[in-house]
Amino acid sequence: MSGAAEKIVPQNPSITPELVADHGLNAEEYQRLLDILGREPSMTELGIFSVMWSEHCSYKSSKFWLKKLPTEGPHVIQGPGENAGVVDLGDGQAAIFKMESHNHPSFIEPYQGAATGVGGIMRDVFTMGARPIANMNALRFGAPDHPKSRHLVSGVVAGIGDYGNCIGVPTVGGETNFDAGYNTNILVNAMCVGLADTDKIFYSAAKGVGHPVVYVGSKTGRDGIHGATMASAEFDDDSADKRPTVQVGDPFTEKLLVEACLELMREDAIIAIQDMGAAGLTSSSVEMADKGGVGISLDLDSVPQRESAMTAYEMMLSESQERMLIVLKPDAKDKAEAIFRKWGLDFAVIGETTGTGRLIVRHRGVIEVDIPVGELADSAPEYQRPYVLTEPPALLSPEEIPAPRRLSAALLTLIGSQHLCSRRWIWEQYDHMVMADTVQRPGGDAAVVRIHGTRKGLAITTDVTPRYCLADPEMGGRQAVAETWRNLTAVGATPLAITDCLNFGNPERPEIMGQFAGAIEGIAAACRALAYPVVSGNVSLYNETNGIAIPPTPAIGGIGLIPDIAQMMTLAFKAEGEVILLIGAERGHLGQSLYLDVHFGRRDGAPPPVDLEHERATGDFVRDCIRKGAVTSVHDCSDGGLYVAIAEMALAGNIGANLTLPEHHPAHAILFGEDQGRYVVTVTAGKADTLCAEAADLNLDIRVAGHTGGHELTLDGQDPISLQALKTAHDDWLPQYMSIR
Amino acid sequence: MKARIKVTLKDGVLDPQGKAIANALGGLGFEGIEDVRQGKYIEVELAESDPDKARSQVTKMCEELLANMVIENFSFVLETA
Amino acid sequence: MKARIKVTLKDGVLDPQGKAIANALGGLGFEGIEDVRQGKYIEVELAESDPDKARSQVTKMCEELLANMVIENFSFVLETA
Amino acid sequence: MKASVLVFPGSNCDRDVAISLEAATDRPPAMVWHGLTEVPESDLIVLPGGFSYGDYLRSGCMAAHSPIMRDVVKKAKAGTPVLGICNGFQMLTETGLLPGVLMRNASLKFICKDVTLKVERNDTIFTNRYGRGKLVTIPIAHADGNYFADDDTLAKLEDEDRVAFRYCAADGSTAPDANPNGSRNNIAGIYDATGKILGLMPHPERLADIELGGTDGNPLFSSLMEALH
Ligand SMILES: Nc1ncnc2c1ncn2[C@@H]1O[C@H](COP(=O)(O)OP(=O)(O)O)[C@@H](O)[C@H]1O
Ligand SMILES: [Mg+2]
Repeated sequence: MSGAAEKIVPQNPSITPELVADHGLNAEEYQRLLDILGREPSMTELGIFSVMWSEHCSYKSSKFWLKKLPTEGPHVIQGPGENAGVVDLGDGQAAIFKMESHNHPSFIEPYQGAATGVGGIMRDVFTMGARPIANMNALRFGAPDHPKSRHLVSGVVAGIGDYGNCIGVPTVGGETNFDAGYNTNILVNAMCVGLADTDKIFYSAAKGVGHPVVYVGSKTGRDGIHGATMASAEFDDDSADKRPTVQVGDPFTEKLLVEACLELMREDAIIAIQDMGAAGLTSSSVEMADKGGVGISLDLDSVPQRESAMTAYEMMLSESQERMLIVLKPDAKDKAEAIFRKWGLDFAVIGETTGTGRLIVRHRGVIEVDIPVGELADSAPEYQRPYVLTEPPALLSPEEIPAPRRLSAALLTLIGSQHLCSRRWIWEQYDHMVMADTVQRPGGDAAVVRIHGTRKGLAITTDVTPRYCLADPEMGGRQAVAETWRNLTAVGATPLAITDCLNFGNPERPEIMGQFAGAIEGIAAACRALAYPVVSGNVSLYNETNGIAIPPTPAIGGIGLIPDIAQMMTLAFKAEGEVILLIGAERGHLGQSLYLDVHFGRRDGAPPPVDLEHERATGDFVRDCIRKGAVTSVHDCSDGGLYVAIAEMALAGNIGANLTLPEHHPAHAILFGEDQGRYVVTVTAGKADTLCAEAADLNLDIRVAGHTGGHELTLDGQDPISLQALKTAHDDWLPQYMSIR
Repeated sequence: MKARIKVTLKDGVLDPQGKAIANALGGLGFEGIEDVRQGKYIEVELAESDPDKARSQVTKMCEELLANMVIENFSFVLETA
Repeated sequence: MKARIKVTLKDGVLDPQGKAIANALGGLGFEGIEDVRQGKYIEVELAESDPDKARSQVTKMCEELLANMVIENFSFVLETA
Repeated sequence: MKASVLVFPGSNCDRDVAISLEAATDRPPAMVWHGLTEVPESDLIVLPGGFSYGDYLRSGCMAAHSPIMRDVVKKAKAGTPVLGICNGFQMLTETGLLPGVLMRNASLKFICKDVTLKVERNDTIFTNRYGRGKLVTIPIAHADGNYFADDDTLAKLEDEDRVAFRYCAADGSTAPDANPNGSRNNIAGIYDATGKILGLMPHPERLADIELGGTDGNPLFSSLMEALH
């Protein structure tokens, strides 16, 4: 047994208060460290505590709140706490998925930052035994006229594309916002969905003593040292100095790693497996040991190294990409080694599990680290930070908001704005068809990938509306969950579960903590009402520069199941002469709408309320209609309201429409109001009455919103706007913006 | 005036391309390949004929566009036609 | 021994990257950019210490792998550490 | 028909093309690992899309120099038909089995989308099930698909009727804006002098299933079945 007594620490610089502060530990946290060790730490130990107790790894500000999220449901196989969440898809198969942020690295080096973000989230998924089958990305950039925006868009999109394209996993969708609130803190959130057999899911608990700990993948270099602490610190004007910590991704090696790991997983060889993500070797080894209730000893001389003279500190903190740590069954070593060699990857036994309960790290014959695993992992500080909830603004009534001179011109401006223009320029750079199972490509409400070899479809979407969240975090949190649920429903899927990526400012400020708390309450309420649990997620705090925080951005990634893809629905109008119906309550809510923002530069009023009972009732009804084959196209109403939704359906189907306006509200409120829980559907002429009657039986609001046909959009025959004009406005904004140097 | 510019990765930055080339050379039977690093080589033909002005122009080009200063270094020579 | 290798496009071969750089430089306000060509710069660290042998080894590497002789030329210098 | 699909470590369309082949031929192709030195006797060798060895340096170049490719070249020269799709096309030019080279797209961006192609010939083993001059929709997904050959080579290809597919507009015209990547003469695919080797950038295997939105890729596989069974 190695104890603290036999410890020798070479060239240990004296641990000064400055050094401790540089490692992001406050005085109280450092005292806790001293109490655990019963002595001063070595430099490597200080580094290890620093990353393990960073916000990024320890969730110290958010843990308390995250416990409020509902995480259980009949089909949940694994909720939060593992590398990714696992949901049962029936027939012995499971979806494994998660979303993660790579915000700070992407701002510093957009191409590599975004690429390694994709690499990291894919590792989280295949670590658990799943073959990645779809990637998504949720992106927030600064205002279009901010000098950095164009460069960041181009780098981030190329980085995401090149990484996923090379591996051969389709990037099937996402979302993109431009807003001044992200000028100096962009958000790059990547989501990966994988498919596994339910009896072949792998976890990270390293149970049992004396098992070999194996390192596979790329060699270790000095990349990204302090990445985890960087992701937990606010930016200031010296952030440029943090540049050398940027990691470079190697998608080809990741592809080899996916294949080799999946091949090994077909054998009976693995006790525990964990990717080396943030805080690399440190967090992977500590987490496996902690979950398995064992100790772990590592010998760094055996770690494959890319650079010479690396110190223990550097090796333990390196964030070199494309590496995994595996605890093997003892007799599986040769088999495992043969597989990794076949794929041309490094394979090294670097330690073993022990009964000591301690993390022992040796380097060049010296014990550099000797820390009790349980206390390192579980005594991370947990803060109940003070918070001040955001006071929601008052509701605006439609009458308080002016009408535009011409409704059609207002539509054209909206759909040709940075908020609503086509994202084709982005997704055409992503291989969204590889694997030959993408049955609904980007551009619709949710992407759908066929579950290979079956008739089932997995629908995937990501959503959040940050301007709603800023005005009212609680309502914004609800809305984000509800919008994913709606988008899944609109393609005919039964929503199953979500992952979240909670991007906020500095949690040490009570108003930011209040945003966080509000958003959690909203998300939790929506998940409960919709029976739609959270199975994985990620928190990214300190997204602020010089005291200016991003708008609260709890991005939600949802997945849903379509039993037979023959029942999949799309938003394109299918034929002329069909009846357009609007389902859901219409109130003409213009507070925080894009109409208000784009036309009047105003962001005021309360965001549209989300009535969760109404949400569920309308959604369930629409899904039933889809399954029965009663409707021909479906689209939810979201940003921009009804007029935009119908324009998008018309553009997708290249068929015009004549809209019918009701009398009870001003026309602009009907057309541009962003009331939640609404769907636009089309039915063949004879079927409208039946559908309306069925909805009325359920006490759902439904009305005829128009008829399809022609090559224009008109309002009760007035104010025509040609599809061509709409298409030009919608298609051109992004390519034109990106072509300017 | 012509600028011949080399853009190379900073030390310690992973070079997947170099690594792949080294492997491929090994596979082709070349022995004793110890390390390969890949960079870019760019030739820019300039109207500028004053060497000092050209030098500062090219430096600016490298910093602003040709090299990614986060992970790359550059160097160049100027040549009169 | 280190080989510093330049791989450049033959005259008359279209160079999308070079053209894009020239446009981008123009967009950034650089004037008098007459032509830009982009090639590759590769450094190979060799165990071989005999310059003649190294020279023929590197020539072979370039011909077989590093350059596509249909469109590219190469040149290199050797350097003793 | 006995087909072999080569599998490089970075191939990622090997499964997709195998499915299309199996559907057309009722027989799964042999999946041949790149580490082998010989391809089993086959009626057809397929080089699939993907990033063979990461596609560093130049796309397809490392694969072209791999040991298994030596055997492919040998068999191709002896008359075994070869189909190279996307990365496979890049390998074919890198080995010299097909002339020219695939350079970075003129936009410098990866492009994934459906394109319209004109089938220039329907008298080859790859296209006998298409109508001559027929327009078909097939997706592309590549960063390096910009076909370049010098004037003489290009003239020769045209004279010998060796252009297999051309990017075109909905009306069949080969206007420059129907050209997604800057290829000379809007070339999307070419044959060797015998017509038995085809390299093309578009992915017929991606639109060979009505659930994926189209079946215009199918006749390519059924043509092969008809010619080679
Ligand atoms: N960054 C992106 N990557 C891929 N697809 C994107 C991206 N941003 C937006 N999209 C796609 O564009 C379409 C419109 O996006 P969005 O307006 O957010 O849809 P919705 O309002 O239905 O949530 C969707 O199909 C979405 O997947
Ligand atoms: Mg939608």
